[in-house]
Formats: sequence, structure tokens, C-alpha cells
Amino acid sequence: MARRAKRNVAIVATGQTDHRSKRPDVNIVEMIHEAVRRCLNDAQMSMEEIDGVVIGNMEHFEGIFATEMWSADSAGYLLKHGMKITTGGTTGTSLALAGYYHVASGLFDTVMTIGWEKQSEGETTAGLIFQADPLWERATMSGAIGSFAASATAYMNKYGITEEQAAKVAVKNRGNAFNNPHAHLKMELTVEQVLKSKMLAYPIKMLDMCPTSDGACAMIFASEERAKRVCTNPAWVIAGVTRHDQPFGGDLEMLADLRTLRSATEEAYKIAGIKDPLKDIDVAELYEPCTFAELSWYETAGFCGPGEGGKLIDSGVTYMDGELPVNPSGGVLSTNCIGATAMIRVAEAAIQVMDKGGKRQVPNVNRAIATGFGGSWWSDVMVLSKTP
Amino acid sequence: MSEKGGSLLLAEFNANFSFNYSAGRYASYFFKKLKEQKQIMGIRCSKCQRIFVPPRPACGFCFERNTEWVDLGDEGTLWGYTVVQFPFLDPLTGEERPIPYGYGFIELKGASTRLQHFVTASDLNKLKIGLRMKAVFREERKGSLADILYFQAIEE
Amino acid sequence: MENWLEGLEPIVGHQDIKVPYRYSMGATTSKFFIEMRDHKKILGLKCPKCQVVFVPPRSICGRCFSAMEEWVQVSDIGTLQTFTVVHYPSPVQPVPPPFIYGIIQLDGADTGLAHLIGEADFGRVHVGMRLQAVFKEERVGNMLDILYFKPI
Amino acid sequence: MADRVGIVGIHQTKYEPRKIFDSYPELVFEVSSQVLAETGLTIEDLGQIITNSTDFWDGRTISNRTVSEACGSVLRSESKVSMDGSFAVFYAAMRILSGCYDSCLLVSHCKMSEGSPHLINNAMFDPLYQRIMGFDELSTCALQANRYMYKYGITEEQCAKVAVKNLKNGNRNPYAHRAMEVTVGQVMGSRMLANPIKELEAYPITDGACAMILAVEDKARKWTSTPVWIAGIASRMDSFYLGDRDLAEVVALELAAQKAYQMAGITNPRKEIDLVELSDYYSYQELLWLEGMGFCQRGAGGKMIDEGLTALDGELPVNPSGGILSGNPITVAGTVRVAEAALQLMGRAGERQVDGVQKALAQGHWGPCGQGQCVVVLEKGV
Repeated sequence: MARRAKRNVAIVATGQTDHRSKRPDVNIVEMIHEAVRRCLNDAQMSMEEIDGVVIGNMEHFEGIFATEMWSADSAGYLLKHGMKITTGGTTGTSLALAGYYHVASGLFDTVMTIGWEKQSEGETTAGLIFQADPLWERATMSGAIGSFAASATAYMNKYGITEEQAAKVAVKNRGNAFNNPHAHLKMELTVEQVLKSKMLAYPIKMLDMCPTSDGACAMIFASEERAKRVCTNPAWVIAGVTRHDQPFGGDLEMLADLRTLRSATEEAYKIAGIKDPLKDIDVAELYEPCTFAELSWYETAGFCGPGEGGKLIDSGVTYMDGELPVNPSGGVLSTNCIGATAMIRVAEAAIQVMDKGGKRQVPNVNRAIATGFGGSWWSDVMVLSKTP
Repeated sequence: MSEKGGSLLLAEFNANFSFNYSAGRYASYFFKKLKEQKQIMGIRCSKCQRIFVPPRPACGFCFERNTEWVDLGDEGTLWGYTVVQFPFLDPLTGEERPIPYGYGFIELKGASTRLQHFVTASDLNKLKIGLRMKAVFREERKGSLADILYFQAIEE
Repeated sequence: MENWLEGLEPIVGHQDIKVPYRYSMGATTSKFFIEMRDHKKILGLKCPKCQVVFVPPRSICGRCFSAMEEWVQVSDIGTLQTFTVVHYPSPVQPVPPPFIYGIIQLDGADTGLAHLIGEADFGRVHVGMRLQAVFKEERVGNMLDILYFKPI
Repeated sequence: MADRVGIVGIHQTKYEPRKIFDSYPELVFEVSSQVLAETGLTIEDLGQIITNSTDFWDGRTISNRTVSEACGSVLRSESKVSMDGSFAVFYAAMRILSGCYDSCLLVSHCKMSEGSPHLINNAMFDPLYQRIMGFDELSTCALQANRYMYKYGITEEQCAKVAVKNLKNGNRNPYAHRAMEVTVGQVMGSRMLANPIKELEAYPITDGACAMILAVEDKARKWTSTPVWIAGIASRMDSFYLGDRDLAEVVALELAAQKAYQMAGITNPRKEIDLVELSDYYSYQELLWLEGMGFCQRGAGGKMIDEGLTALDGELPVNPSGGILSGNPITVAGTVRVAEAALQLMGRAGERQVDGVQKALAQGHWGPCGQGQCVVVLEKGV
């Protein structure tokens, strides 16, 4: 249903804080400012050159209503256009997509998007329980972990996926994180260590789950004319697709089959002319909130057939030196400041396309995809490319 | 507040927000039948014939108003489950929720969606996918989902 | 209406959502409160570009986007910019109504500080009046270390 | 604008103090399905959905999750603007102008009756400096009202007249929740909340929803014979800390209006605009916003109401719907301003219809004392 935008739009810069479990040295707006400043430095631009800002987080995580009002001054949109968009876990991709639509509309030439969360200031599990329906789900809901666990059992049962295969994702991603200066968790792990980590909710163990982080991510989206002027190697947005779904966990297959990601990637690939994702995509940043999710997302993103996610990691295809490296940044398993998390996927994909990945750079990246995950098993997909 | 002498202070805010959530007509009817007749009701889309539980005003696929109630019985199959073993703050009480507890998704006969609820067996370790589960109702029912205490595994 | 709706009573689920939040003030805001707590001093930050002195202080000037590091002590006396007498109750108010809120521009500051006004006759409070901060005896490092501003 | 976006359909609920029977999905499905039925469309005809609500007022994280089936977003594209509805209209228009989608279903919902208004409005203030003072929207707007009255000599009577006019206009609006025939004396004598704001000068707690269908020009023309074009739209954000601004000046609104006028080719708003729907959460705001949008000089807002210019039969009718004083919930309020202005241009405003409206203006705001402002210029389709 969606088409490619009428105007070409590119990502010209990214900026991230160094994500940590706790940032007591800065308050919320100062933390946001850090990412904004780094993004401007990356672009060699001043805030005056930015026409507007799109910003978001999850309000109950910090207990602040309309957070975009407080951040107006320090995030640089005083007397400019400022907009708040928030959609749960997909907030970061919703914001990146909003940056794309802002510029593509022709009403803006240069727009900054900012996703952030300072999770140490509230109670993450409590914040997530608010997400559950008050009358139908809150009593049983135990934050994100419970629903991942309950459907991971179904996923394993359906396809014979093993805990060892899931553990490999934790080993791979947290190992990749060593090459990412912004990543929160950098760990040299063995499969055995993951399997022996504390059981949270069967089959999810401590090292299978993403952390909670304090951090922010900012990006600059620009029109073709502006992009070419300010950036020698921008990352062009080729496609952006969103899919939402029914509201209750019990309505969905969850980890056993993320149909929103299947539907979104199918449409995005069509727009971008991707026929064989494994071959046509050079690097992927997938929003994997837990280890089992990355295996399941391989399947629904079309990297392999249904039930073959375990085999794909076994084959090494998604490692840094494989055919399609997944999450060179270290992924969500290494960094999770929720309102920023999905935007970090897009930023990291852009970094790869722009050849700015330093030690985590995958060679010869022409095309990258980034996904967002959240809400009631919703998906966003963006395809970025070296050429418009 | 941080210790006097420290250079980084904290601001405290103990949120306590009250909400009065309207269940809506569909859930109100479901809870009424649960309370009065120990019935678990689903609602059918007259176009695609999907049966939804929890009941809801519209079918998300056909975008039609749902109108036809169906008694789903009190037995189903366990589709997926977990046993929650980590401690966390329950925002409904402001205290830690007692653990461990089992919860999962039960496929009631005929329903196109699954009901999320507490699940248990003679031993939580005996829970497994595919088990037959039966609703255990509260004696004094008040008209909420808690009128079902949990779904109990039917063990041989 | 379908007949299942006949005689149906609406169900309302009441929930109190309780979460403790702990906000890091960061170095800049902490310094402001520490100076106020320990020395009854009110500090502002001056923008190197706009020359505006901001009270309460924050590390970034929103107008020119400069980082601010130059601390300036401002007076505890200032001029009332606007005020209101609050008559309705709300559980988060620091004092029971009726009471007065005002925005006070302290001498030496270019922005106003929103706070309480005390020891004042409701009928005689007016824009432009001079007010002085009254500090609490037991100060803990937050905005209520100033009890209120009183007319001079 | 190179391409034009048109408003082709509108449906709103009646606004009521406590819609105790309606869950959010019921409220949202009612307006979504009705707007489609009235426009003769199915959900498949629409490319995308924008919802508009807030996690705080809804008492849940991800407030759009609850209404996914009810707004038709199952396996479709949806996003949520968590601000006043006028900003949601802006975003919906942008997504259409991008060329990615031809059309959009926009749905705003809020049930203010379910939450704790003062606490939620207090949570908008930063937890470091301002929240502990117990501020909320009402008490800080009272600070703004007094500053405005002091600086420009606006009187309490002039503010009360706004309430009299808007509450009276509400009588003609079947969706209004608080329509009244009152005198200036009655408004002045109503319960003092925070001076100068009295009970009849402050918006009531209300529940309701509003849906709108927007489409790119050729689709809009196909779908309706009375399209309304968005001729100009812009938003600006002012400073957060209350003492950083002179609250009697509304710079963000001035800038937003100037930009929207520039897009719409408007040089003299007073002459070229026929009708205004603005966000009057409190009576003084109508006067202050009219100044900000250039309908009169700074400080001359009081004269506008004194001279009857903004009455239903005046030269520039303002809030023929009865405005927010007659009852529209937060967030939904801005969508309703655009919707009511559009209904006037479509000639579908029923008893509140003003004759000969060619161009109308809608305004929404968000945050403490109108910090965030959005201005929409609408034009009758020909």
C-alpha cells in the first residue's frame, strides 16, 4: 500500500550518547542534548540549520507527561516546529519514519529526530505493565519478559528451536558490542554461560534478555539538495513501512510468527526491489528484545524459511563475517533505552551505509535494513541505500 | 535526597495516579455472564466467523461490528506458558508481586484468539504445551476476570 | 440495540498506579540546589552569547544553543511579573488553598522564577511589587527550600 | 504547497462528562466506522491511520495499542501523535504530501473522566524545578491571564464575555457538552478557581472522540463534492520554563501563524479569513490567541469581543461550535477545531453554520500556557 516518497530523503548524520545503566551525572534534558550535540557534530551543522524536531519516549517510564515540552530548549526546537510521536517499542522507528515523511512532504528540508529513555529513573517492569490491558492482562502481565517467555515456549515447541541456538544470539551480539563505543553491555560470553545464567521465566534466562539503559539517539534527515550539500556519503531512505496488529497477546502468535514483520518486510522489499533478502541486503539491524526474537525475526524478515532461524545462526550467516551480518552494533541485547532503541537500529544501519562504522563496519555495504519492534507485536522496517 | 556533601542530587516523585477504566459494553457483558453463570463468552464476527476472546466491538480484519455471542465452555488447551521467577514491583499495589507464578495462553474451543490467564498444575514443573486446562472459578464472583482464579491442568 | 445490552450495567475497573520515580538532577541543577541548601544563595547561569542570566539555571541556552558555564549569584529580592490566587484544591499543592503563586524576576536575573508568595494580603498583591525569598530552616535541596517570597 | 491535501469526512461523538459505558475501542470504532460510512468508503480504501491520544490521560503505556482493531490498523500502517490533535492533522497531511500514501484516517480520543486531571497536568512540569510547586495547567494559565490583563489592560469582563459568547454558541452544536445561556454577571459570579479564571471560564472535564478522513487532491475530489483544502499549516514551540517568556506575548503562535499565512498566500488575515475555531481552554486565551494570529494589534483582543466582531453574526465569527469551553477533551480538542472549521467550509455545520465562509482558520496548542502552537488555514474546495 505504501509507495516510495516523491522526494528523495537521506540520513546525513547520527549521534548517540554512550549508553549506560544509569546516568546520574546528567538530567533528562541534558542527556538528550548530548545526543543532539553529537549528531550536529557528525553533520558539521549548527542547530540553526535544522527546521524542526520530532521527538519521543515512553512517558510512564519517567513519569513525565508531555516530555517534549521540557526538552524544547535543550533539544533545540525553541521557536521551531516540534512534534511528539510515540508508539511504544517502535517509537524510535516511528520517529525516524516521521523524519522521512517530514522531509518528503516538501514542507521541511532538514529535520532532526530524537528518541530517548532514562530508564533508571522509573520502574521498567511497572512501566511495561501499564501497557497491558487494565482489566484483561495486568494481573498476569510481568513486563516484557513474561510474554516473550510464554511465546518462546510455543516457538520452541512448534519448530524445535533450542535454548542453545538462542544463546548463540547473546554471544554474537554482545561480542559485536565490543566494537561499538556507544554500546551498554559488552561481554565475552560462551553459550554455556548464557544457558547457566539466572532463570527469569522459562525459557528466558538473564542473559537472553535485553538490558535497561539510559540513553538517547538523534538523526538528521535532509532533502536531496540539502543532503548533497552537507554530506559526501549520505544514507538514502528507500522504503519505510509500518504494520500494527490486534491488541491482545492472545490474539497473536507472538514469537512463533511475527506476521507484522513478514507483512512489513514484504512490502518494503517490493518498494526497494529486493528479491532475495539474504543476498540483496548487506547488513541488518533487527530489534531483538530477547535472543529467541532474533531467530524468529530471521524467518519473518525472509532471511530463511519458517522454523529455520535456529539453523541460520548455526550456519554462521549472521555473524560479522557471514553473508548477512545482523546487529553489528550489538543490538538491543547490548543496549536498550526504549524510546531510542528502534532509532538506534536505523542510525546503525545508516552508519554502515555511510561507512562510518569504525571497528564495527561491515565491508561494502550498499543496502541495509533496520527494524523496529513494539506495541502489541508491531513492526517497522526501513531500507537504506548508498544510492538514492 | 542524596547525602549532604554529594554533588549530584536526586529529585523524588512518588506517583500515585488513580484511573477508573470503563470496561465497555462488551467486557461488561462478558463479566456479567462470568459472574452469574460461570460462562466464558466469545464474540463472533458475522463476516469472517472469527470468534474473539476477550470480546471486543469490532473485528480488526473485516472492520465490522461484532454482534453474536458464543459460549466457549470452560476448558481449553495450553498454547504457551511461563513461570515467572523474577521479582518486580507491581504498580497495581506498589509492592513486589509474589513469585513464582505460572501464566499462559489458553485456546478455548472454537475461539480464534487465546485467553491470557494464570495457569497451574499439581506441580508448576508439570506444565507443558498442549495440556488440557480447566477454569477454576471463584466462589464469590464480583464481575471481573479474577472471577476465574486460574486454569488448572487436567492431569491423568 | 441488540437485546444483550438490555439491563446491562457498566463495569468500571478502578486502579491506583503507584510508581516511585527518582530523577537525577545532573551537575548543574544539583549545584543550584546545593548552594541554596548550604548557603541560601540563588545562582543563575549566564549565556556567553546572549548574555541572558537564566534562573533557574540549566546547562543549555535554548535561544542560541550555547553551553552555559558562567555562574552568577543573583539577589534574593526581585520584582513580581504576574501572580494568581489559587482557590481550588489539588493533592499536589504544597500548601492548602487559598494561596498565591507568582513569577518573580530576581535582581540580576533576566528570567522569572515561578514560586509561592507568602505573608501577603491577597488584595494588595500586585504586579511590580518587590518580594524577597524566605528560606526554610531545614533545607534539603529542592525548590521548597525557599518557603515563599514575601513582600518587602 | 505543490500538492494539496483535502479533508473529505468528519465524524465526532457527542461530548459528555462521563461516557461510563464506552471503552476506548467502542468510542474509536464508533467514529471510525461512522466517518467511513458517511463518506461511502471502506477501511481498505484508506492507506494509513494516525491516532491521537496520550499515555497519561489513557492510563496506559502505548495508548494506541488498545484501539488498533477499532481504528482499523490491524496489519496496516498506523502511528500516534501524542500532542494536541491539530499537530496530528499536521502529521497526517505531511504523510500524504510525502507521496507514500494517498489518504489517511485520523482518530483522536480521550476520556478525561477516567484519570486524575490535576495530577496529570502537574506531571507535565519538570520534576527538578517546577513540579514540586504543585503547578498544573489551570494555575499556570491563571498566571498567564493575569500577566496579559496587567500588560494590556484587558478586563475580567472582557474575558467573561468570551465565555458568554462561546457557551451560547454551544447551544447550536448538538455535540457540545456544556451549552448555556449565561450573562457576564453569572460568569463573573461563578466559582473562582485561580484568579482571574472562574469556573465558567475554564473548560469542563469531557469524554469523546473525533475522526477525520484526509486525502490527496485527486482522491479528495473523487470522494466528496465538498472537499476542504489545507492551504497552510505550521507549528512552533516556545520556552518551557514559565519565567523564560513574557506570558503576555505569544511568539510561538505569531511565528506559526505567519508561516501558515505565507503558505496560504494570506497577507491580511482579518480581511481574508472568514471564521476562526481556536483553542479556548480558558476564556482569556481567545483574546490572546486572536492577537497572536494577527487579527488585531497586541493588546487589542478585548476590543474584538467588546465590538461584537467575534460573535456568530459578527464580522469574524470565532468558535461558532462553542469552543473548548463548551466541552472537548484534551488532544481531541485540536482535531475538533480543524473539524469544525472544515464543517463550516463544507456547509455541513447545521444550526451553527455561518454563511459565505470561504477561508477558515483553526488553532490548537499544547503544553503549559500555550507553549506549543499549531495553526491551520483551510479553504473551501471549488
